Amino acid sequence: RRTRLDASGMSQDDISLQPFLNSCESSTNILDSSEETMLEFGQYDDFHTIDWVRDISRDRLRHKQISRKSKESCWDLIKGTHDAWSGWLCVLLVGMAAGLFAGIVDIGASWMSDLKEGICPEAFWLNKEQCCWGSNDTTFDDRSCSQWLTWSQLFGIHTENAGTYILDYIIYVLWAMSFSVIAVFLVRTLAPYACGSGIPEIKTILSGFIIRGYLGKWTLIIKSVTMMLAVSAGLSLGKEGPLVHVACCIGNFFSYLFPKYGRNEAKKREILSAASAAGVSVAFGAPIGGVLFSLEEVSYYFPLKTMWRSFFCALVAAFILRSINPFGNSHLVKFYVEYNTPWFFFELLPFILLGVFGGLYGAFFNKFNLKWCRFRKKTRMGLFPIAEVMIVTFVTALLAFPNPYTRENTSILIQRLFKDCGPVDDSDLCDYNATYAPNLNNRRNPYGEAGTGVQNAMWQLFLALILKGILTIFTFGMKVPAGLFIPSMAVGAIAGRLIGTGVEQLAFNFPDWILFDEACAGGQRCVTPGLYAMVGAAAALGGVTRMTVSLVVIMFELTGGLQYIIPIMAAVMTSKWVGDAFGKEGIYDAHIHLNGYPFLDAKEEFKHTTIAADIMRPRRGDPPLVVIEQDNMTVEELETLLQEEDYNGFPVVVSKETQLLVGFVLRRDLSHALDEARKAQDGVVSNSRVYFTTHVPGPLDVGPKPLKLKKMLDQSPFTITDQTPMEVVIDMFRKLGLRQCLVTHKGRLLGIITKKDILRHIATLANQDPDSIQFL
Amino acid sequence: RRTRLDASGMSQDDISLQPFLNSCESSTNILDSSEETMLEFGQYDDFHTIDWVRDISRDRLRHKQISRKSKESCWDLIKGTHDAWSGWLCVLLVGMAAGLFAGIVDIGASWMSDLKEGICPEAFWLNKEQCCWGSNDTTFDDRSCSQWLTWSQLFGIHTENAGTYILDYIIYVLWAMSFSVIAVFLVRTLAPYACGSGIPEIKTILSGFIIRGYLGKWTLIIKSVTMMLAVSAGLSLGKEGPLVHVACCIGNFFSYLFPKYGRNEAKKREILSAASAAGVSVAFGAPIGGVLFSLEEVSYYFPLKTMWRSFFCALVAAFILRSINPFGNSHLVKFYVEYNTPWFFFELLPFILLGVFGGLYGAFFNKFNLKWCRFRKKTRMGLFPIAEVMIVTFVTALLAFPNPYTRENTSILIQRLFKDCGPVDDSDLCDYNATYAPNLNNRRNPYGEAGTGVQNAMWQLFLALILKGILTIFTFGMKVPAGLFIPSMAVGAIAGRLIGTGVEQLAFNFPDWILFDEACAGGQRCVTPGLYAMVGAAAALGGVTRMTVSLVVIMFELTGGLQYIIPIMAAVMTSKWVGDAFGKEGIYDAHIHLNGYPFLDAKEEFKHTTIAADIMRPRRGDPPLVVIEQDNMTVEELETLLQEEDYNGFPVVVSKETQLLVGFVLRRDLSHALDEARKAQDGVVSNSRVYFTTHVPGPLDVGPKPLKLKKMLDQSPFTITDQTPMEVVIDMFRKLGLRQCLVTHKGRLLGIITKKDILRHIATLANQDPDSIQFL
Amino acid sequence: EGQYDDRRCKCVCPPRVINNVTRKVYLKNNIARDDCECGKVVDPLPDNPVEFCLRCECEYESRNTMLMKVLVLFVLAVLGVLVVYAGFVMCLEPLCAKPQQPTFPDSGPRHAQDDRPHLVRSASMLGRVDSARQRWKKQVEVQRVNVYDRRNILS
Amino acid sequence: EGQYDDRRCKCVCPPRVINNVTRKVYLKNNIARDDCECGKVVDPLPDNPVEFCLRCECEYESRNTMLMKVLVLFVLAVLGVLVVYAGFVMCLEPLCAKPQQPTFPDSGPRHAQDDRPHLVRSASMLGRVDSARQRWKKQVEVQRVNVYDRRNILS
Repeated sequence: RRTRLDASGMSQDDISLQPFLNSCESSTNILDSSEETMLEFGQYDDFHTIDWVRDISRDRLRHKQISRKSKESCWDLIKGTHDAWSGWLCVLLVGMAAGLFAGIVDIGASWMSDLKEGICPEAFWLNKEQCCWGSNDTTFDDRSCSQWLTWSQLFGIHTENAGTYILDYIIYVLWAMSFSVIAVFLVRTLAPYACGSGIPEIKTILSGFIIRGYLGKWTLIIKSVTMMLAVSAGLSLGKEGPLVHVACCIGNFFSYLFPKYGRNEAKKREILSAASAAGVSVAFGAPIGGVLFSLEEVSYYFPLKTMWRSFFCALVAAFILRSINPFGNSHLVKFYVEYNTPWFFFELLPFILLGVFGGLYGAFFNKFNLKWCRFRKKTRMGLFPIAEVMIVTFVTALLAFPNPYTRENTSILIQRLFKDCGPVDDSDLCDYNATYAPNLNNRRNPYGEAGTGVQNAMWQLFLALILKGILTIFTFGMKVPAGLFIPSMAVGAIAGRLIGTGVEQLAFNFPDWILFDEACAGGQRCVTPGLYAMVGAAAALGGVTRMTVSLVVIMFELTGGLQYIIPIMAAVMTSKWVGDAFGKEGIYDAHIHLNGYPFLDAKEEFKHTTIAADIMRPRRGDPPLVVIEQDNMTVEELETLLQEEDYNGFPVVVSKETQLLVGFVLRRDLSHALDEARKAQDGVVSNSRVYFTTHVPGPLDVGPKPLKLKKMLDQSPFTITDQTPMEVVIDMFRKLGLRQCLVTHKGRLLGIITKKDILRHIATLANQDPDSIQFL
Repeated sequence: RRTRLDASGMSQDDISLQPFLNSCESSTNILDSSEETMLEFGQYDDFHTIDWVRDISRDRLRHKQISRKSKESCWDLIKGTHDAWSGWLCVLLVGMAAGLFAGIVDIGASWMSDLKEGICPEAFWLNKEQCCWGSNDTTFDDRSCSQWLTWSQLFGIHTENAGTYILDYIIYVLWAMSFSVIAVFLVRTLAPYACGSGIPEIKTILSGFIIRGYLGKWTLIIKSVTMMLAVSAGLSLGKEGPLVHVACCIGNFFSYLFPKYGRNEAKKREILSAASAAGVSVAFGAPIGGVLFSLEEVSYYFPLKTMWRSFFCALVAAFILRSINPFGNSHLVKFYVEYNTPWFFFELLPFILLGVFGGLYGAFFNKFNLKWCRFRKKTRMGLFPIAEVMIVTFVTALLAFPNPYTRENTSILIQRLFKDCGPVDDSDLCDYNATYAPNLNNRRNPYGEAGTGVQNAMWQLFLALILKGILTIFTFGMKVPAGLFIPSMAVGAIAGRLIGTGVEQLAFNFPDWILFDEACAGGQRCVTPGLYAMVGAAAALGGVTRMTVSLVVIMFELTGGLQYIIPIMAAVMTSKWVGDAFGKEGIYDAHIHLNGYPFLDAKEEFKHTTIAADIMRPRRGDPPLVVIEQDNMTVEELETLLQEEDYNGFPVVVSKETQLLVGFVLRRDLSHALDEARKAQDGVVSNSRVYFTTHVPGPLDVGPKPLKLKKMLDQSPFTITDQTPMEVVIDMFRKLGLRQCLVTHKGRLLGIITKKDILRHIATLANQDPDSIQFL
Repeated sequence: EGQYDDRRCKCVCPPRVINNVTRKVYLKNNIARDDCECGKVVDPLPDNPVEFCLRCECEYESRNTMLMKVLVLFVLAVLGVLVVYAGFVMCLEPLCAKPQQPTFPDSGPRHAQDDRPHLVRSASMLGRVDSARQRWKKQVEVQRVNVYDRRNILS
Repeated sequence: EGQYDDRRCKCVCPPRVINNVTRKVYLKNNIARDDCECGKVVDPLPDNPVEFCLRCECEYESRNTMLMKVLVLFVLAVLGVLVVYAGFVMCLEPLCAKPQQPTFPDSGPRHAQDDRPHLVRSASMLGRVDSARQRWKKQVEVQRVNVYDRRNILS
């Protein structure tokens, strides 16, 4: 509980907060009105936990003031109405901005990605697909055309031979290197907090932690830009996680336009919760999935209250992004597919197999990624982030170029894998030895024995699987923006496509197997490898993140067919169970623990039967709890106390003998009040008595003028008895958002429990190092 | 706070609980082990509120016992594993049973409904649609065929004239009357709790209220059967709400198979929460919507914990229902439609208009339905439920028959309204004066000036709107199973179709209006009346129930197109805001208040600034709080106390002078313990001292043998200070699921706050009658 | 004649006059999923079969009449049993049994304190069933009082 | 030549050999939504146009190249500015300003207590901007220390 706290009245803050801080400062006369006190004493220090109860109370008081005022004049009424609507207005703005940012990132990243291969000289701002969009010489549904020039072609070499291959190879690697170097350089110089995925930190922030600048404007800009660069560098990472971070930065930015949210950390988190829903919504084109993600993974204190508003925000963001139409397919994501083929009951077996694969991959990835991250954190290697990024980029580019499935953007790869072979597909993956009637009206998809193209593709995909699976371990955690939704999905999709094609060939060659029931009888096509890829992607993502409902809904929204929910659910469920068998935590929770953030998981059940007395400080043998007597201490004594002890706050008792609890006073309030009283020079001296009571001895008493500090006393601290089971205590901390709780026995104050004590206790019981919990 | 509580050790219970009660009884030796005590003292009385904290603690102890035991032998290990998996197994069973029941109800109701009009003599178990399903003489996509005979045809009259019309009319009314009479008779005789919608009660039960028998087996059977009858009687009601109740009954039934859930009211509610999701899932074919409904409307204490399991349950139920395929269209609901036509931006205006209509209708309906229900409740009219049902059925049947849109089942009406006019539709609604190319390949839907058929249909629909709108007010609340999803949706769908057709004709006649932008330019078809019907249905349902996200998701799952979320959302949002302007409550909450259930809404924000001291009992001037001293009272004194006071429990203090709180003892535990001690005859007499302390004076003391009751003392009662703001107190009650909370001031016990006090306080602040809160 | 088969193929084609009736829908029952094609369903094919069939849309549908039959019969059986039983409970029993007026003197819901003793005493199977029935009847009585007489729940 | 237009009609038809190339896809740019039909898109129509066209599937698609151009240029501009500014911050400033080593002696995150006085004192616009920049630089410094040196957040 001995955490460090500086005594500066208000701490350094984001620049945009300045005007508020100023106005805040000018009206700080803490001895005047308790409401003022409540309203203004709201700032927290960096790396501290907020007090939800206090902030919510502050908001209630503010609301009361406004509604009282709004009866006075017409202008105040308008202000009151604006205040009432500001939540909706704010999420509207956040949604619009999130959609816009996602559009910019999508267009920019897909353009830059293709820059590694070539350029569209007549309209350099178009990527390969858009360059060939209107090209009349397209004969098949393919992406190459005469308008698009590879770099070697641009240099005038139009024959294809080893030389041009090597030239293109070198240019590819060079572009990749320069993109990633610029990215890591920008992050390091301008906004170091812009690196990583951001989701573990967002989870922690929404659970009530303060990381100053993490959601700042610079983080927003740098993360948006470097996200594009990192994706374009061909690294094994995605932009989906970082998009959630960017959306939260946007939420933070707009919340400052509305004092209701900008000046109240607890209320601000309502906006952030909606913003994270918008982030997922634009990242996957899944508004409902976004809301469920926000609910399941991110939101903490108010799961249901903000649901409707989050949904609105997510929809607005999706609508804006759709209007921008970044991929020209009127969908929000590159890899949107719409299946219509049914699935059969026997296919649940391979789907569950995919789930097992996903769970195993998740456990494998989490374990080794964590090991690598811990290695980076603890050893000297972490001191060379730029070199690390350069090496990983170099290796990635070097290994990725030869394989057509790793050379292209991972989104395109996933799209390719998800898509079912249509009658006009001529890619390797659809090269079946099949003759089919030209009756396009009942469009039969190609089906038959796998041709050489498919066999080649299988090998290349297998190599891609291994490459992606391993590279991601080293990529996630590097000092560039890096999400792992896309690489995980890619790994799963490759595995799914492999298994799917296998099952398909099995069904083709042995259509009468008992397993295939009558679904495949008569040589009918009964297996859709694209669906397997989708299920595999869900399974791998589920194994890594251990998301459940939100993942299923996101995948469902990606396909748009309710009938595929059951396969996806079967795979995700298996994957979660298999993954949990090897390690309970999803990657985000694991990173939260690795960093020691004070995150009290709202979903985990506490299974032990310890009681409050086991956790509370002071422990047996410790010096007694530092308390303040309500009417028996002088200014000097208190000042000494503040200097000697660095606790966050002090309980106030009737007297040290009885230990009957009166209230709780926060360190920063107390020290501020003492300073003010000293400065005011109205007779308060070192041996003035400090009274936390209503009744103060009048002037007939001898001695110096007393100091009344009752206004700053929190008269309703949360108390529990020493016999309270820990699960109840934890439930209180989680659900009520407490920072600390006082422990009593038969009415007498015994000790105190803080959030950090609880986190350490949980860590100890889980056989982890309790000292890993760093902040608070 | 003076609630009635009988002193019977265990109260009357559902029959299926009997074996557990027996085993429970045999091992009740309360003075032995605190764990035993905790485990066995778990029964609540009828119409009482459960103690979540206590029940959760009991479950933890049980879990600990099992996991301790499971290390002993292999068999115990299996038992432990079974226990760990029993939650999943239970929801699997619940989901399967819910799907099966829904299938039976769907098939039965659609068959019986058609029985009013005629019969399929060759296969009487088929309804009209299924009877004509394979009929080769079908020329158009219509439902009549030579196999299906109306009653007059069955009697050999094959000409159509006034006589057959009147004969069919009379038979229609007679069938309707007999269905509803049987329904109300069965409900009255065998399971009175089977009447009504059930959702208000389910909400209350899940918030921690006990209504014995409400989820019993008889309720399940009778509700399932009478639901079909009530729907078939052609009453203006639906089976969707009752299906949720039925699913919860199933959940309750299966939870008794698993002691983990059956014997713990708090844990049982996890199953019920999943079951309600399954209920909505099968009612609307919307598994995700079901989970969100459960989350938004029904679940209380554990919104997120059960989400994954609820989702599983909802999916299993949907899967089973789909395998049954009750409508032969491989969808779960009659009115599933799949649109592909886009909507245009200008259409948001009529959609918002529909939202306004929905909100107004919702407010109108809620107001008058409540008035009527209050009238039924308070006056002598409520004493004639059978006569009421008969009259309403008679009037409904009499007015419904002449209008083809009210004569048919409401589900079919909704399906008709939702469906877009296809190229082969020849119904009145699709009678456009249009000639269109026979090129069915680019299937153009009929579009042109409205023909006489459409004009007729508009009039008939308008009359149907008024009829349904008014009849539902009198129908909802009658003593038969009655949901209002379907009638509300029907009203909204009719209004939507009317407005949609109007806009369509406007766009056809004035395609160049600035409003229509370029969407309708060139005489293109730009308006889909079916979509308007769907949006209207969502708006009306939103206005009545004030559901938000779950409603949008349910409607989205009904259409299966993500692109329609925005219109639906716009309408639902408008509808909610307009509805809220006229009355804050949805119909379910209004009925909860009407009945005075002790339901503490988890979503409503408490906006006042009262403090705990304002609410706590004893009030100023009341006699002091009844307390027990920890070591200073005799058995006789306690017995007198129990006789004189009827509080639910008593605080135990160190002494009456100091009022330092030691713990809290429940009335039923105390009275049970005293009885046992008296019976045991081990020296406890009337003036034996009762000790709630660990240290009891030894035998060297003079006087009779002391009675040690420390084991039954709850040593960790929740306490707050008298200065705690009420919003914090309410938050604690809601989130921690408290029944009562003790109030202290400077460590001394001052008073107590119960859930009922809080509900009364809220009612008083909202200018309602605080005595309307009845139970607790 | 295959009227109530479980499988059909339904083709929706451009309107065509056959025997003075405009026909748009063609059905064929009991056909394999693979055979659900215009050429095999539309019986008198027109002169230009390829063009006509390209404009048709055929859909294979299946249902389960057996299940429907079983379920409807089940529902009827349950309904019959319930009605008979309810009639018995309502009409006959009050005549057979001794007159037993429902007494609920207090305002709170009544609890049958004397239930368990019954149960414990009657060890025989018949007695058990009977006592369970008695308890159930009391419970229904309580429900009836709450819902119909005191009208305090289920508005 | 309409190569980079915003609207196109794309028809996917049965494969057909034209000029020794098997063709399945036919595109036509800058065409109205209503005209997106096989007959107007497939240029050399075969002999049996009706049957051929019934087997085609045409789709109207639109995009916004202008927006793409603007966004890509915007991204390039922002990227350029940021790189230049970062270069300035990284290379030039340490040379211009007096050497200022980052000192974080304590283990807790450091707070810049001396910020507000600066702000209050410098009333002029320029001073404000400068002080804001100073504060931002300190913040970045704190971030850098946390992330790169002490590595306690953002693993």
